[in-house]
Amino acid sequence: MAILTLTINGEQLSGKDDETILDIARQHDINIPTLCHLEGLSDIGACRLCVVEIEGQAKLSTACSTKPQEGMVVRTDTERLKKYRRMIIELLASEGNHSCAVCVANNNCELQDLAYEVGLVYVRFPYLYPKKELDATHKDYVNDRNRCVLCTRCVRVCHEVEAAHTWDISGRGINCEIISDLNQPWGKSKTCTGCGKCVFVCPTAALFEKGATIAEMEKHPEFLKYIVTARQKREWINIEED
Amino acid sequence: MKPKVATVWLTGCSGCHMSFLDLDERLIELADKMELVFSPIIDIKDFPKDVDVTLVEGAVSKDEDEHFAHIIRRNSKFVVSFGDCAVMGNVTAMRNRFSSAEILNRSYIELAESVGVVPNDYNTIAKMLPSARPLHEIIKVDAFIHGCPPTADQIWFAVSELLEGRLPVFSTIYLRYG
Amino acid sequence: MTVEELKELSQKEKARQQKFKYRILFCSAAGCVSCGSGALKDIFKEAFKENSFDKKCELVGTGCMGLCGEGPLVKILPDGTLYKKVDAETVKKIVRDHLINQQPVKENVIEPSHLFFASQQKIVLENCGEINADSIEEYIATDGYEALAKVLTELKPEEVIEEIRKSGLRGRGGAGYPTGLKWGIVRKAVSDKKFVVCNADEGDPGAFMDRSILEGDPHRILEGMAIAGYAAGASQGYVYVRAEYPLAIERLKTAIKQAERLGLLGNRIFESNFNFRVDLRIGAGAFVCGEETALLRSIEGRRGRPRPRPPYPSEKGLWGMPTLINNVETFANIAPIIMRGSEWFSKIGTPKSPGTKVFALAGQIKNTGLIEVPMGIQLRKIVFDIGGGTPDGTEFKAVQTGGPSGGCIPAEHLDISVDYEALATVGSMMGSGGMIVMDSTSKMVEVAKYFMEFSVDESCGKCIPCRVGTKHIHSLLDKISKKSATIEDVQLLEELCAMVKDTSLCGLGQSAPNPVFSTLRYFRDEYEKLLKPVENYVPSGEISKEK
Amino acid sequence: MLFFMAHELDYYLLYEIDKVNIGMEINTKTTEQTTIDPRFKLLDRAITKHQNKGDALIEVLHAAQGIFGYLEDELLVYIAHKLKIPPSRIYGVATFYHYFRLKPVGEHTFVLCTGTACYVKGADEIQKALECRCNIKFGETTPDKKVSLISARCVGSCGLAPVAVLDEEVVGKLSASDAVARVEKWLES
Repeated sequence: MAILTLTINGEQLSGKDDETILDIARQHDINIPTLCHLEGLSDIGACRLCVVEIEGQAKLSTACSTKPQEGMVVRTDTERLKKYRRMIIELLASEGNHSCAVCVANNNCELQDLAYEVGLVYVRFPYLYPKKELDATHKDYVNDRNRCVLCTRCVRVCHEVEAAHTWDISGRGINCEIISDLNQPWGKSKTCTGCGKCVFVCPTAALFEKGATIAEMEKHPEFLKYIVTARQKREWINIEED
Repeated sequence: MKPKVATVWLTGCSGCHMSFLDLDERLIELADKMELVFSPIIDIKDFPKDVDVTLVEGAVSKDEDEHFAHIIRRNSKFVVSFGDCAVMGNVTAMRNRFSSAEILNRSYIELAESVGVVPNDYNTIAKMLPSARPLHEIIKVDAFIHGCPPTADQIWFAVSELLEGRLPVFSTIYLRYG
Repeated sequence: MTVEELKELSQKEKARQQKFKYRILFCSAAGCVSCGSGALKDIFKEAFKENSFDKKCELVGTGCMGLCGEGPLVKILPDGTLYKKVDAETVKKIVRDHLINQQPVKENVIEPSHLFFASQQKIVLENCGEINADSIEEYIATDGYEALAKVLTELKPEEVIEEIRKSGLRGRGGAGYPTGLKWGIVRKAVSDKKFVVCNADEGDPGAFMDRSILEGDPHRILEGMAIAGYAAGASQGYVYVRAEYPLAIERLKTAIKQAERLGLLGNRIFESNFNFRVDLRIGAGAFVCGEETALLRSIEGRRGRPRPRPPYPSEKGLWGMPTLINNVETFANIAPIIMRGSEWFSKIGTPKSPGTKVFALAGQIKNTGLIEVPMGIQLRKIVFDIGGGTPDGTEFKAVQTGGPSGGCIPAEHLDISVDYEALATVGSMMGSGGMIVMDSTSKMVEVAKYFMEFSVDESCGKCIPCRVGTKHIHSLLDKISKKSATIEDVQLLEELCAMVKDTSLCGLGQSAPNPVFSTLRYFRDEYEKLLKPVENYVPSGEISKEK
Repeated sequence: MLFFMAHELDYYLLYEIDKVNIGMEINTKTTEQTTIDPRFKLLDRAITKHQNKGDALIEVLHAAQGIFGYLEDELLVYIAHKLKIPPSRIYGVATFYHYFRLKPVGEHTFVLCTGTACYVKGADEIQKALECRCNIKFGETTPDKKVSLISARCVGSCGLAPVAVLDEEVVGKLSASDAVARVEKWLES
C-alpha cells in the first residue's frame, strides 16, 4: 500500500492506492452521487452516476471502480457531468412506476434524494409505465418491482454477505427483473433465510417491511459496513461466545 | 389591468386546489394582484382567451383532458403543471399497469354493491385514454410545481414569481415529490 | 509428434492428392449448403456412374469460396476452373464436357479475371475453399502446424511476441488494439495459470467472416491459439462460438479431436515442455457476449454482463487469471506471420494498419459474399469493383460498416481508404467486418431505428444509460418515423445519444448511438422531412402588469 | 400524507389479482422419476462430462434443452442440485440468453433471420405476412401447437438474404409469398 497524491476538482489530495477515487473524494467531503455503490458490497459500476472526468482520458470513468494514480487530475462536477447525471435520474424515473406520494419510503428514498440533488424538475422522456408484479407472499417483507431501480444491492448482499443467493436478475435489457429462486413467490423460496438484509440495503421501497405505511419505512444500510468490516478483520470471531 | 389567472382540474383528486385554498389570508393579497378568470371554484363554463397564467392540476387521463389541454395551451401565456399528477402522473398514472377494461370492470362490476353496469354512453361522459400521461407529454409546459399536494408556501412562491413575470426556479426547498 | 513426422505427413498427403487426375471441390459452407450444395456429392457420383467415369477423381467439401450469391460453387483442380450455380444439370455437363472432354462448361464458368476476385488478396482465407476442413492432413499439406513447430523448436516466447509486434498486426475484432502489445501484457502478468480465449461470438447482424473461417479452416485458429498460448504462457484455451453456427461448432469439435490425436494439442507438443488444450464453449444468443468481459462471464457459466475495465482481462480475466482474448481473424493471421516473417506482413496494407481484412459483403449489391482485401483499399473499389455496384435501376446510397456499433458511409466518402483511423473519422468503424450496402430504396431513419431496436433487444440491462437510454432513443426514432415529432425531439435525441455514448458501461452501450449519429450527420434531410412544426401556441413572455 | 392511505390500500387490492398468477410451487423431481426417465441419464452424462462444475452451466443447459426440448422449472431445479448452483442464478442465466426456451415450441419452427442484410432485403415484409397468416407474433406458437415463429439475429448467410431456417433447413432468397406457402403446408398437415 502506498500513499499518492491526486487532484480532485482543483484540490490537491492524498489517498492510498488500494482505495478508489470515490473513497478518497468522500474522505475529503467531495460529494459524488452514487446509487449502486454501498459500503460493504463489491462495486459493479452499473448506475453510472459516479462518472468523473480524468484528464488525459477520452472516456469517462466511474469513481467507484477506478483506482487513483499518482498525479491524476479528476473533475467530478463539470457541467457535462451534471447534465449526464440528471439524465440518468430522468431515465430511472421514466423506467419504473415511482409514485412518491403513496410510497412507504417517501422522504427516506435514495432515488428521491438523488432527484433533488440533480435538480430533476420534470422528465422529458415518455414514462414507460411497465407492468410489474408485486410479491407480498413473504411473511415479513414485500417485493414491489414497480419501484426497483435494478441496482442489484439485494442480489449482492444476499450473495456476498448472507451467502444464500436467493436473489438474482432475470431477463435482460429493459425486461430485467429481480427474482427469488426460480422466479417463485418470495414466501415460497427455499433459499431465503428471512434475514432482511436485502430490505435494508434497498435504496427505494422495492423491498420493504410489511406494516409500514406511506413515508414510514426508514432504512439504515450503514449496518452493513459495520458487520462486513467486523467479518473481514475477524473482530467478532476472536471473542468467545457463551 | 390585472394579470388573468386560471386554474384547471384535469384528472386528479383536487388536493392541489385544496392546498391552493390553504394560502388562507394570503388569498386576499393575491386577489389584489390578479384576476381569477377560470377555475373549478368559480362558475365559468368556457376557457377564456388571453389568459396570462394557467395552473393545471391532474394528469391527462381522458379524451376530454387531452382536448382541454390544447385549448389551455392556445389561450395561455404560461402553462404550469400544478402538483405531482400533472408533473409525472403520480397516483393517477398507477392505473396504467392495467387495461381500461380491467379498471372499469373492477370499479363498476366487482366493487358494485348490487348488479353493476359499465357506463358506455360516451356522448355524455369522457372516455379513458389508454394511459394517463403527465401534462408535458401532451402540450408544452413552462413551469412545474411539485408536491402531492404542493404546500401553500410552494404555491405562493410560484404564483408570486409568475405574477412578477418570471418563471419560478425552485431551490431545493421547493423541489420535493410526494 | 516430431517436426520430421509432421513433414512426412505433409509429403504423404501431397502425394495422395497428386494421385487424382481431378479434385472436385464443392463449397460446403452454410451459404452454398442452403442452395443445395449438400446434394452435389451424390449427384456427381451418379453422373460418374452414368458416364462410367469414376477413376482418379476426388470429391472434396470445402469452406466458403467467397461468392455466396452465386452458389453453389464448384472448383475443379488442377486447372482451377470455378463454376457458379451448379445444379444437377450442370453437374452432368461438367462431367461430360469438362472432365471427360476437357471443354469447360462456358455458361457457368466464373472467369478468374472477374472483378470480384481481381482486387482481393488472401492471407486469412487462403485455405478457405481450397481444402477439406474436416481433414487435418489436408491442412498439414498446406504447411499447416509448421508455424507451431517452428515456434516451439526455434523461438523463445519473447521472440514470438516481438515478431508479432513488429508485424504491426492489430486486433481484428473492431477496436484495432495492437496484438503484440496485448500478448506482451499477458506474458508479463504474474500468475500460475493463464488462459487464451478465441472470440468467435460474431454477433453483428450482417457479418459472417468468423463463421466462414471456422467452417473453412478451423485448424488455423487452433494453431494460432497454440502459438499465442506458448507466447503468453498459457496452457488452456477456449473457443467461444455462437450456438447459431452449428456447422462451425461441428468442424471445430472434429478439428480439436484430430489435433489431439496427432499430438498437436495436448501435452508436450513437438516434444517440448509446452502443453496446450483447447475447449469449446458455446454461446447462447447474446450479442453483448462479444464484449470481452461479458464473454469471460459467459465462459464461467454466468449471465453475460460486462464489468468496468480496468482491470483488463489481460491482467484479470477468466476466474481472475490473466487472459488473452483475440478474435478469430486475428488468430488466423498468426501462422502466416510466423512462417513468412513480420516484414512481409507489415508491407501489406497501410503502415498503421498492416495486413488484410476480411469483409462480409451483403445487402443491395450484385456480388454478395466473403472478401479479403488489403487494408487501405478504397471503399469505392470494394463496392463497385468487387461488389459490382448496386442492382440495376437503383442508386448507391450508403454502405454500413461495423454493424449496430458502426455507421453509414455515404457516397461522398466512397473514396476513403479502408483502415481503422479513416473509418473512424467519417463516423463509422471497422468493426468485425460486416459491410452492408444500401441503395436509394433504404430509408435512413428506418435503418437507424432497426439498429436501435437491435441494441434495445441486446442490451444486458446492467447499466442505466444503455438499458433505458436505448429504449428512449428507439421510441424517439419511432416518433420521428411516424411523423409526430418536432425539431425539439431531434435535439433531445442528440442530447440523449451523447449521454448514452459517454456514460455507458461497455462498448455495446457506448457505440449503440453511432447509427443515429452517422445518419443524422449525412442524412439529416431525411429526418427533417419527417418533422412537423412545433405546436403553435401563445409564446410565454411578459404578463400584462397592473397599471 | 395520510390523505393518500386510501389509494395505497386500493393499490394492493388491485394487485391481489396478480398474486394468483405467481403463486405456483415448483416440485423437485423425485429420485424415482429421474431413474425411470431415461432422458435424465443422458443429462447426467452431460453433467459428469463437465465434472459437475458450475462454470459449465451454459453447456449443461444446452444439453438439457437438446434432450428435453425446453427447460421446464423442475429440470432447472434438478440441474441446480447437480451443479450446486443457486436456483436463482440458473433462472437468471436461462432467461438472459435468447437461445434457451422455458416453454415448449411447436411441431414446426420457422426461424426468420432479421439480420441487417435480411432487413435491407425485406425480411420485415416476410415477418408481417407470417404474423398476419398465423395470427400470432414472432416469438409465439400457434394455439394448435403446430408452428412456432422465431426471429434470429443473423444466421450468417447474409449472401442469400433474406434467409429463414425452416425446421433446420436453411432457405435463402425467400419471398413473403413462399414463406406463407411453406407455413400453410405445416398448418394444414
